[in-house]
Amino acid sequence: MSLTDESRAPVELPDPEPFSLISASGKAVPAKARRGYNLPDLDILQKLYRRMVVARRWDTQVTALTRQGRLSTYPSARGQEASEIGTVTAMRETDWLFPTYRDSIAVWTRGVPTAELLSGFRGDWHCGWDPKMHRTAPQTTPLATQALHAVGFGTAAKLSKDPIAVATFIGDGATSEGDTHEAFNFAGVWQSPTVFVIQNNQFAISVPIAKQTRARLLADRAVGYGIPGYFVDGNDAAAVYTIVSEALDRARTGGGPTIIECLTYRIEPHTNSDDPSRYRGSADVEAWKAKDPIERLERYLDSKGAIDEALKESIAIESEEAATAMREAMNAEPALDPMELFEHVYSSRRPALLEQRDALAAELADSPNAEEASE
Amino acid sequence: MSLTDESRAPVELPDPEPFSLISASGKAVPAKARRGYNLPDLDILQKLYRRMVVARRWDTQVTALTRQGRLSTYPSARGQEASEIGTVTAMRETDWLFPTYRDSIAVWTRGVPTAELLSGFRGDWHCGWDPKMHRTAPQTTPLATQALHAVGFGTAAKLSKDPIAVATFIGDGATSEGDTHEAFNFAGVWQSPTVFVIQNNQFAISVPIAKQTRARLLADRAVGYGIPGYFVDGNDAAAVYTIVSEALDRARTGGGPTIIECLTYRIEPHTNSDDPSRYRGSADVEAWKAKDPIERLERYLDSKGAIDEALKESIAIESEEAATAMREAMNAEPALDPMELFEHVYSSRRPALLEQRDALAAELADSPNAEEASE
Amino acid sequence: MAKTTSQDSQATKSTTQAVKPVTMAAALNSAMRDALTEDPTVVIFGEDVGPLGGVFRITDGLTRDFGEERVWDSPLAESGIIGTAIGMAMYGLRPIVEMQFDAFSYPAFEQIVSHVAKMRNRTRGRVSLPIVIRIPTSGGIGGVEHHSDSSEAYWTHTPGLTVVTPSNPTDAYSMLREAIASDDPVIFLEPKSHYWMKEGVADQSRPALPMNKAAVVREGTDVTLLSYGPTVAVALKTAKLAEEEDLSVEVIDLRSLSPFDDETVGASVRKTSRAAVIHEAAQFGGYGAEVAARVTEREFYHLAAPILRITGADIPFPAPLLEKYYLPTPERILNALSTWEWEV
Amino acid sequence: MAKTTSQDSQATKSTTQAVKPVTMAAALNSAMRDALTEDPTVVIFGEDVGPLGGVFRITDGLTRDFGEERVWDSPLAESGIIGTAIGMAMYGLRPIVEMQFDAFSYPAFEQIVSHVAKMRNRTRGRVSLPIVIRIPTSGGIGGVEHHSDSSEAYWTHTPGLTVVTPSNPTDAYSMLREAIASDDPVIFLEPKSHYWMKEGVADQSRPALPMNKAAVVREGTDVTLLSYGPTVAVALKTAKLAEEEDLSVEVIDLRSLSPFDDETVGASVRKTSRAAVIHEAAQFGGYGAEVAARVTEREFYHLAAPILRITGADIPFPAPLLEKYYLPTPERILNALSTWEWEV
Ligand SMILES: Cc1ncc(C[n+]2csc(CCOP(=O)(O)OP(=O)(O)O)c2C)c(N)n1
Ligand SMILES: Cc1ncc(C[n+]2csc(CCOP(=O)(O)OP(=O)(O)O)c2C)c(N)n1
Ligand SMILES: [Mg+2]
Ligand SMILES: [Mg+2]
Repeated sequence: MSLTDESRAPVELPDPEPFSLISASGKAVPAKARRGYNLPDLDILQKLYRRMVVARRWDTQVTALTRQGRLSTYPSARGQEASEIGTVTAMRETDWLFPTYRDSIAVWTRGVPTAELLSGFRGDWHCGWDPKMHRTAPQTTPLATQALHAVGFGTAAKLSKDPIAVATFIGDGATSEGDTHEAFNFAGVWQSPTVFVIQNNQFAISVPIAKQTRARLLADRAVGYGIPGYFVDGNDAAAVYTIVSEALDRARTGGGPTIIECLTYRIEPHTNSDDPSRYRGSADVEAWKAKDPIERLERYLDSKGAIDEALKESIAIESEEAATAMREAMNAEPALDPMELFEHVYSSRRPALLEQRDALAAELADSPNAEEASE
Repeated sequence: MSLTDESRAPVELPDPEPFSLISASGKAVPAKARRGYNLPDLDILQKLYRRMVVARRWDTQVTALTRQGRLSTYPSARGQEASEIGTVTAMRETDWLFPTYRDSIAVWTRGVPTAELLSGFRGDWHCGWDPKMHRTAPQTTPLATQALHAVGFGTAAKLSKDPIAVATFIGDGATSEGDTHEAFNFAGVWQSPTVFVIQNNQFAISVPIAKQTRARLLADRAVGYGIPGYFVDGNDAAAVYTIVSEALDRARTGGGPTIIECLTYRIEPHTNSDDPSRYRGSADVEAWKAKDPIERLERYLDSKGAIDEALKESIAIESEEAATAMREAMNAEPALDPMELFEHVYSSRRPALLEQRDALAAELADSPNAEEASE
Repeated sequence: MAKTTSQDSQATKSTTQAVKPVTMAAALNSAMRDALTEDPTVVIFGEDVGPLGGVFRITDGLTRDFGEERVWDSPLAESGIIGTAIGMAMYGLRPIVEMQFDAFSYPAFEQIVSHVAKMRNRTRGRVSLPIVIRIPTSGGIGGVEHHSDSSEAYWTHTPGLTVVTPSNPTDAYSMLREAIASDDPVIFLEPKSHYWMKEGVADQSRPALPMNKAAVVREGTDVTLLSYGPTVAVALKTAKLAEEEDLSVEVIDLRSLSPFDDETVGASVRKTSRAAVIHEAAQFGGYGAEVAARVTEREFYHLAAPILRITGADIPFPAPLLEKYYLPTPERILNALSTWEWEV
Repeated sequence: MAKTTSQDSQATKSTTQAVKPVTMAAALNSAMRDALTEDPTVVIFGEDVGPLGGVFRITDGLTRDFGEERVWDSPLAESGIIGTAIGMAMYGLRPIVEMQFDAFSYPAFEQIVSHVAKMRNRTRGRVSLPIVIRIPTSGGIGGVEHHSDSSEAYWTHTPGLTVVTPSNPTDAYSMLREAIASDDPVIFLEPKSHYWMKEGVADQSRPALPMNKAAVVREGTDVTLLSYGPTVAVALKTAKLAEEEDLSVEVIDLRSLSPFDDETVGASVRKTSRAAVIHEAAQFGGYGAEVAARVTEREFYHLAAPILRITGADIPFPAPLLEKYYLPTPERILNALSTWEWEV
């Protein structure tokens, strides 16, 4: 048996109308437009709703603390909750996630504690959590590089007959990088159990998608790799959850990779240091706020009588707890040990590196005020 | 006006049946299968035929001299003449070509003299000709990198309102590189007047196309960039010439880039140091020899009475002249000047580099036998 | 095809510059603005360099004033940016491109090392590539991972590249003008921690110091500190502190990393007989190794002590809250100097 | 998850190796074969490493004997190869990948520098990447452009990488075994001009010298030549020639470029008081700069003369017929040594 899949997939372009199950106004999409899919069960929708609300509260709190200077930087996912939460809610605990800097709420929803998660953005260590414990790789900054890690990880699982799937997020801008192409191509030919979730939030910092590519859809790329491609309303958590679930199932059962483009919008600036007024009008932002992923799901659940006050109350409590825990985590001074800088570079000790460590230790011992002096 | 084209192209996948005008047996393809195209005029077909025959003779001669050790290496294009010659015959003199190591016969047909062309493979200098004089970039070895140069060149021409087109060759293996993707994407969004000719000769050294990608066709990629894509019988010079001509015309008149996949086969080893018996059977090679691009065009021309003895004779003479000139060029000792190594690295002189040059000069003056000694 | 602005005309030109204090960001912006105005073959593209003006606003207002055909946003792909810049330069344009941070130039490494650096030599001088690759470099701003690299050693080891770095607004202007006018590709490293440094522009009636020359920015007799980009300020601060210890420190701003100005540095070291080189990048195989090795080779018998390197440690650049333990400080430099045997 | 082969078991293992002379190619092949046999987590992939056995046939027969799920051809994309190897290593495999030539590792530069080198540090030691990146390096075989680069300076400047290079078949076997067994990523540079060098395998009953140690391959008292990979043979030839001039040359094969074996080198230099470093790569910012700088820092007062660098010139690697003017030769080394003031 060979790793390479030499069969050829049927060739089909995605429908340019984004797949949706719940419309922006919170109504179920008519059955004939659902392309044979059913809405997820109400308990799943409630779970998606709860997670999105809590995640947004958490994200809002992080953004606020970042403005106060408690974090070095923070890229918010506000507006993208359906794509982020829809994806991770479709995942099993044993599946692995390969996220980017944008995807903190997804990582948080997977269970990584706030203090560990925000290490990188606060600045105490690049990645604060144990990727193996949470089956979540570090949030990657060099764009598109993590897509290849995901493919390799999935391929290793496949070679090890381990029936897991891997999901990775990719920004619209990052799809222009060569690594995205190589990831799609390797995944196709090795039939790696990897689900690529492209979050097309229509901007790469200031660059709009129209200057990024002339593709009609990013999902149109899939056909060039023999991979199934989907174009999904990325503000519809039900739709994202449905398509990602199916793709992960396919991946776990030997059906190979999937490329899913989620059309969404970044409501906040790129990060706190961005100035979006230079490149987009507030009318656009307002228009997209009207398609809010949380509101539409709330309306839908409401129309089904699936949100009562008790549920709202419990979500509100959970949200406030998340925000409080978040604040507390960031208000506690991080434990900083300069000696740790030399600890993890290699698994074995290098004498020359120990010399450098000892020199720093001596320096700090010599001048206990060195820290202030150099600031 | 903005460089970026924000219109969206119609989305269409290429026909998986390679476009052909003259069948492997040398017959005109029936009108209804010609997709509205006509065969090129007979004088063009004669030109294509003549050029292919002469180029093959030249290529065969280079291969032979390489076996004798007169060249350091040589990647032959035998079997790919229709793609190579079809493309350059469609080009105007003012158009630019960005070739790879594989495309010596294309470069030669564009008029670069043998001694200059083979500098790199003989080993006297990396690129022996003046790219500006011949409007032909150096043959590029780092795979797929030249595709981006082509796009940039075409974009510069467009910005300068210079109505030329640019053509570049890409191997099937090279399409897996990130640079190919970036080139396609930049070309699409900038509407660069660039024609990408993918020569799918079905192998990247030893790796067959089935291990390279799961794409049905490489031309299926085009749709993901909003670029027209074509799948062409790369052993049919008439078909290659027709589609490339149309694409170059479109490029020159503001219609942007085109991706053309030419399905062909490398008859010779990858280079003289390759051993194809390790990765492919001779039956395959024989099967592809039966689809020879020269024979089929000869049969067709013959059937039209467009080859007479005089023509054959004149082509034979031209071929022998080419071979003789080739041998002579390679039998003349190349002029090697070690001091030139320091001449072109920078446009201005660097004292430290002159020191290194002078040290070498002194060394050579000191021990006139240094050359032999170090060999 | 491309028009070369001569050294002299630049110097003249710069007299027309503002006389009030300008930031390095503004000086760089002016340099590009003036080049765009004078030379129609100059174009600027890269990630976010258009309407946003770059993430550091260095290209602020240029798209507005020169149009999207001169200054525009490219797709997000660094190899693509450099690769297409190569093609444009072959055609006859003079592209200025920005890599958003050092670490994001790495996807373009092959295009830079295998083509930008080699095209002229490959073609026997027939095809030059007048490309300027601007890279905001180094740390000191509390950047998250991948935003504080110092990549100079990768470029300076690559024959065919010219690598320069300004340490102040005046140099930023004249060096960027000269880089744009150069027929050779230039890696232009901009110390991002200095973008907002303000300076009264120096006497503009004198021609600017050529880009390939080092500058003695402070004279001294006991030690030569060799610094560049962000470490010039650190060296100057060190020299001030050293005064209190009666140590007379000469500070050199190398400015040009490749080529290296052996003359200016050699003269200083022959005078002081002691030298140290300071940079942010990791020490092992860093640029300081070349400086130490070549100065030692040339001035060995003038040296009273080994050339020291005060640099980043051999570890990845730390997270923001830990970078202060990594970056060379005046205290660390003075400590290091005190390890020399002073009574030889 | 991955099984670590200890140093000792390797040494024992190697006693079962062939005793007749083997080529370096065969030694490397055996090392991979033995690792594949002993450790089910070892996998090999890359361009043409499958049925062809690689363009240099170093992986000859491995797909046949271990199957395509252990040894296979990847698509042609170096960033893809390294990037997927990272993911595999995160999962618990031990990938060995081949970059076909140094220059073709450059497309993978970002993955190597920003991830392979940094993952362990980034994750506080929780995620190690036991990847071996094999690269046929250097010149001497008359390769066309881009086929003769020496890339070591790029890697050795990058904290987090281990960089080693064998100069003979015995080392090739033991060092590759140790590299595969290492929990850290290793850049394994194979001097391609030596692939067909044959050697009677040294006494295999003794444990092999660890990968991170330099070896004194010839003792001498007047000068220390520091060499590695392809230049070890040149240094040994130089030492022979020097005998005629009554110059006693000690030759060190560095073997490990990062880390650097300060101990072995320091001891030698303290003995001879003179040293020169030899490599093929360009001189400016080359690996020799680090060697010269650090040995001078540490042994300054033992040095009678500056450490010399006999290296490639600061030009792109020449075309095949001109490489002999570029590569360091014994004659050039002896010339250089004669420039020292010998009667200090
Ligand atoms: C290789 C690389 N180049 C440039 C950057 C700088 N950068 C960080 S985020 C960003 C925009 C990314 O846009 P997109 O992929 O759409 O993701 P989004 O931020 O919208 O989620 C850029 C250019 C980077 N991180 N990595
Ligand atoms: C970036 C890069 N990686 C690897 C190589 C080594 N190499 C040279 S040719 C080749 C195969 C190319 O195959 P293909 O693109 O199909 O072109 P063909 O040789 O068939 O014309 C490889 C791997 C290279 N030249 N450049
Ligand atoms: Mg985006
Ligand atoms: Mg091919």
